[in-house]
Amino acid sequence: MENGFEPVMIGFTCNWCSYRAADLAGTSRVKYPPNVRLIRLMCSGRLDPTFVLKALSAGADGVMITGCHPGECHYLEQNYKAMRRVMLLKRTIAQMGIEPERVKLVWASAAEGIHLAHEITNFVDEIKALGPLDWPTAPRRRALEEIEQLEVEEVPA
Amino acid sequence: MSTENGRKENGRERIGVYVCHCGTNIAGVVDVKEVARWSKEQLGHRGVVIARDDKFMCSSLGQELIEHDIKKEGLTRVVVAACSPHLHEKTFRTACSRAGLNPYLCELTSIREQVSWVTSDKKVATEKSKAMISGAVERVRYHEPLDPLKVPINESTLIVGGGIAGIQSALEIANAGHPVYIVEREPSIGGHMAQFDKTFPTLDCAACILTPRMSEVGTHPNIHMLTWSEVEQVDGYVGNFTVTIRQKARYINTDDCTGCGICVEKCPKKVIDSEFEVGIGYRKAVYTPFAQAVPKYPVIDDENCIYFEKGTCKACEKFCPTNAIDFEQEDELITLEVGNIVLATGFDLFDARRIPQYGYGRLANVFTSLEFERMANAAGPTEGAIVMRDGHTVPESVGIVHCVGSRDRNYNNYCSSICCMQSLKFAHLVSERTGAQVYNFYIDIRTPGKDFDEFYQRVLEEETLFVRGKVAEVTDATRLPGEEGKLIVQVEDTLAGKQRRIPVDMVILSAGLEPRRDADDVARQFGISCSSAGWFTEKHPKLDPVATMTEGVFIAGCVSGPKDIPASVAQGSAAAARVVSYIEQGELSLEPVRASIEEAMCSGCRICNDLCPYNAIDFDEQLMVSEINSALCQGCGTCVAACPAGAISGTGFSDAQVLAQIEGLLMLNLEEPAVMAEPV
Amino acid sequence: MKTLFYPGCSMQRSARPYLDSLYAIQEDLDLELEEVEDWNCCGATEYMSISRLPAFSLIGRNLALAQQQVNGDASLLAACSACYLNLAKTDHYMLEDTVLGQDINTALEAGGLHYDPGSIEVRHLLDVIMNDIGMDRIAELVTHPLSGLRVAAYYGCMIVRPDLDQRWDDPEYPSGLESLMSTLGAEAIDFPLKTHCCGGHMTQISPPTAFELIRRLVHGAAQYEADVLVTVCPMCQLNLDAYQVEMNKHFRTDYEIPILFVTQLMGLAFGKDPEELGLGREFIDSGPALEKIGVETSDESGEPRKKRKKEEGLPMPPMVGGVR
Amino acid sequence: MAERSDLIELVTEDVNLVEMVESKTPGDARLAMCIQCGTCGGSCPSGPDMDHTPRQIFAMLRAGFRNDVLKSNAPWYCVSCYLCTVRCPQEIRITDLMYTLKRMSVEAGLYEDSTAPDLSGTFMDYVERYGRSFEFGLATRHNIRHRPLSVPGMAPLGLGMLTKGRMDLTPHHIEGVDQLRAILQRAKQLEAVQ
Repeated sequence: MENGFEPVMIGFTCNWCSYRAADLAGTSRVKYPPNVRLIRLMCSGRLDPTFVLKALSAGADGVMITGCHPGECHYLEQNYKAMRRVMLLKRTIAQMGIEPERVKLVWASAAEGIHLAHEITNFVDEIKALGPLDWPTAPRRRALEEIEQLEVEEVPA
Repeated sequence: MSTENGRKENGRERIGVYVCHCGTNIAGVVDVKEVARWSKEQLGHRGVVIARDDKFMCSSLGQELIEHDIKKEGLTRVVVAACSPHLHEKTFRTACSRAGLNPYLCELTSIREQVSWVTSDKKVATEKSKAMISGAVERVRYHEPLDPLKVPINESTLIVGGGIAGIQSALEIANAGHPVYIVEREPSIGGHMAQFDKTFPTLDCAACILTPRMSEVGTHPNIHMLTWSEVEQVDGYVGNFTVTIRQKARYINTDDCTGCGICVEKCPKKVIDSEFEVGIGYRKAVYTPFAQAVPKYPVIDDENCIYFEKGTCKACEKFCPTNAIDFEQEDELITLEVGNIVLATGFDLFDARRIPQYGYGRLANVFTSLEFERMANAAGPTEGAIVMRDGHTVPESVGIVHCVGSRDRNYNNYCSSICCMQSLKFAHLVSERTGAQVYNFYIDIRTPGKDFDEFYQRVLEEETLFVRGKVAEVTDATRLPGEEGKLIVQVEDTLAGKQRRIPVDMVILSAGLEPRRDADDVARQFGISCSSAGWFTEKHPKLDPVATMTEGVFIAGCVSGPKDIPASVAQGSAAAARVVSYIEQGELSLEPVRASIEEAMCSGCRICNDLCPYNAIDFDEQLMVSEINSALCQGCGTCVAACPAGAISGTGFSDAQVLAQIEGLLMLNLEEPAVMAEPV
Repeated sequence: MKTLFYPGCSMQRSARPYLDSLYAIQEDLDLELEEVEDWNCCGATEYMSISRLPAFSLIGRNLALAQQQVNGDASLLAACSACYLNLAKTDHYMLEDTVLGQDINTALEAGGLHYDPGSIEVRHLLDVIMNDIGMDRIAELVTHPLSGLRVAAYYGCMIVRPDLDQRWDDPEYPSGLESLMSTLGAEAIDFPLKTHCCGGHMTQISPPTAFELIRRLVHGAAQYEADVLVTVCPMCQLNLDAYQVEMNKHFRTDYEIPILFVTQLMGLAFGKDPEELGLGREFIDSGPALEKIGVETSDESGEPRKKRKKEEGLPMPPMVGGVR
Repeated sequence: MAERSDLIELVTEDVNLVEMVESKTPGDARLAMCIQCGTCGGSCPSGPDMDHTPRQIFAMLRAGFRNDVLKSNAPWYCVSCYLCTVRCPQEIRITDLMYTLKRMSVEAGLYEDSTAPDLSGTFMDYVERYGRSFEFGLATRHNIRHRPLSVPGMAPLGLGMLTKGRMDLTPHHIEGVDQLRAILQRAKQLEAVQ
């Protein structure tokens, strides 16, 4: 999609692995698109499906869920529960008429900063390809329309 | 601004936002002044009363700035936009509490690691920073004052494994005046070190330095030994573990036994000792593994004892001067209450039979490193004589093979780290005691420790021949004259670039170290994690090598990977220090990130009960509701997410906080809608 | 059971006794061998040395023909180790390296053929005997045990290595052939050179090199006091048998180790007529060795040689459950 | 200018050699993973007769010494026993790599002793002509070309093969020779493109 569409996305990270991977990506100065805004949870197991639905309904075009690799969960095995939930969730949103690809599960250990950055980059491209999410009554979309009107008046330097 | 999802609005907050330049780390990419200005202006209606930027928020000046505002401006919440919480969360929380604000009312958002360092476009970076602050502001509104959890620490410590690492830990803790239980699977403590002859690089005799420590453990008033015992079950949490231990039947009444050894002497049944003598020596059916065993009491091996086989003999019973033999004895289950646990269960030796081309088990004169240690040991089956499998012939030439089962993707990828020095030690012992020509076959010589390379030099001076090449095969199939009756080591001499066949009388395989066969079960039992290879995982490989992700469970020695004796001892002491510091604190304060169940809302469906990996959730049969043991709870939040009634809330990560942060990040909270980031 | 069979060029000729003896016992083994129609050479180790894709396509044709013939999935039996490896390797690499797989099929299309990787399971005769037919069945068939015959069980290379499909207990030190030999009543030697090289194509490229490799094996067999060396590969038999004579000339030695095919010894144990098993067509006469088991008169006299005496002294480590 | 070309002559290193060899080998050959331990050279049955051990060949490949590698007899002395492959601690597909090097040296025509390439070539000819290998033809043609003196010496062997009914004087044709040739033709075209 080359219409300059810049999606806004929410990423849920695990405090022990993927959040630290994000830190590592930073310290190693790996560049990746700014579209994903991260939220820290203690564990991917904390992911309440309503968080994802909330994000999508509130204007996010995609949601990324990240956690420790299977078998490496800081809390022993909770990431498996996250895995199951995400699978169900994908089915649910599909039934709601939303592309399941808008929700993505990614494993990233604390050492995989580059990997995480890479995954984020890919996901942003995938969502760009999918285009904006037309969630019924997406408030952000309404907001954007208003802005466009605003922008007509003031000419940017 | 929506307040759905039954979220509890915390009245009108006074929020301070602090944007850090971090020198140019942030300010070089993010327009920090604009971000601060914007926060005040756009988020004012959300409670932001102050928004400042500062060169270094973490500096004492920066912290004082926050403290000042809390006092003067009566801030009720603080948001710091700087680096990762994993670096400075504590710093700013402490600053808050100094100013009298509950530390948990402070939120740190990482615009360095997540914005300035990973984004090149300044405009976009600035926009993303705004969004993240907006998210933090919304989140912090739903923060609640928290107090760290206090748990009392039981003074006793359990140490699993009586090798040198465990012994060191036990003595350190006991000498600090605290009770220690040490559980050992074998009849005696001592571990692998007790099997060794000399120790590299100093060549002091293992027994001479180990046995004093062993007897110290045996006689220490604060140490209670449980040998011939294994941990059966572990319950509880840091400070308050309940451990069940199975003490296997010794068939010897230890109160009466004097360890005189007459029973051993009189026992008619001789069996191959596949444990302590690793199969190259014999022992009786009633035995102590070795002379200096601690405790001194023997054990009756009921698989080989004639009485247990045929119901006759009882020679030991007849001759025991104190009637200490008790064939009726049974396993005993012992329950201990301890505050901390140190796992020092050590390693297993790589099974050299897995490499058939090296001939171990097929070719008589191929020995493993442990077999050689026993042979070289003055108390071993050959009284220290280095001889071939026939029991008397002294070898004229010996080949020592490095990296057996290590640095090999067919077996173990890792380097076992002790084999080089061990092999050099073998080379020295062989030439010293037999004058035989010694060959060392190596891929790389790794001698990084103190005085290690000096020892290598010494062995070179002793005219041991070094062949750089991983041995291809050891065979008795002759090819050339002079090979008859020899073992032929076939190898590429990679420095000469030629294939060589070197006939020797004896081959010693420096087998690598592997995790204990049952490492996975043990890890599960104690609620800690293993690497893919099976070594226990440290809390932090560099900065916290003896702690695990499970509070109160520490690791020492080879459980976390191959180590030599000094390193294992150092870890034993380190683990002890960690334990003692916990004990000294009397109680431990834990992050109050915990789940709790609102009784009124709990339907008693028990869905959460099985979800908890720490069994922190119990079901109250009377009230028909589930309840969470906050000390057991580690705060992962899985139950919170799963509760269909929404009865479980997770402090620090409540639904309200996360949902608010989502709205904030998506800029739904602005009076006039935000301009979305548009990268150029 | 009907079994698709790829004999390969050598079995047609230089290893004819292998083919004959296999056919002689196929009924006893409940095998109904059905040749792949109009199969072509597998390229041995030579074709691959000149060009890659053509070499794989050459083999691909056989796989395609096989798939066509059974129209579907099936296992394909090869008794020549080189053929076995080439067929198995091609199938395996077509699966692993999809680009290669596509290229091969593009080439096959030129001949109106196509092969779906993974649809044909390539098996070596010995593998089938060990794992499908099984020792119990073999034991039932033995009427003339090879008592007292000391056999060096020799696998050669290509049957056990690289063992892409993990069919053997160990790529260096397998044990199947030994248990087969003892089931036949023979005394199987734990032959340390059991999977070492017979010389391969070196007989043509550099005879001295080949002679040395042959000498090692023959000398080894002699060192271990073997009466015969049993093989499962035409190339091994040819090199060790026919070139044993040349090797003796080269080194001025006088080794006389007869080299027989596994199927020939099975045939003898099943009481087949030596003629029918192609015996007597080897260069090193197996007569003297076979007299020991009284091949003609099926009386089972002939006392086994005594084993080499074990060392006394320190006990040996137990092997049970050792090797994984 | 002349000097310049002379200088170019001197530069023999080929920096992309490792990648190139790997790309010509099926699957993941892992050549770059070699730790120079010598397991291959130690295991190789014909190793003693190789001018460079496999390990040295890999070191030379890394160094980019293309010509030296393609002049070596090592690939041709490889007997495809796969001992090195199963023993290699880095799981490098050494035997497959040796095949690749043979093909490269045939292309480059740098290997002086043509015995081995010719054997393969002759073998290939017969296969392409008849669809089956032709041992008699192969043996005689090969020996007459490369070891004329040894032919009389080898005669008994050949004779033995014949009398024992283990060799044919005439080749065996398959029916689908044309089909086979078409396939091989297409394959060669494809490979030429790559």
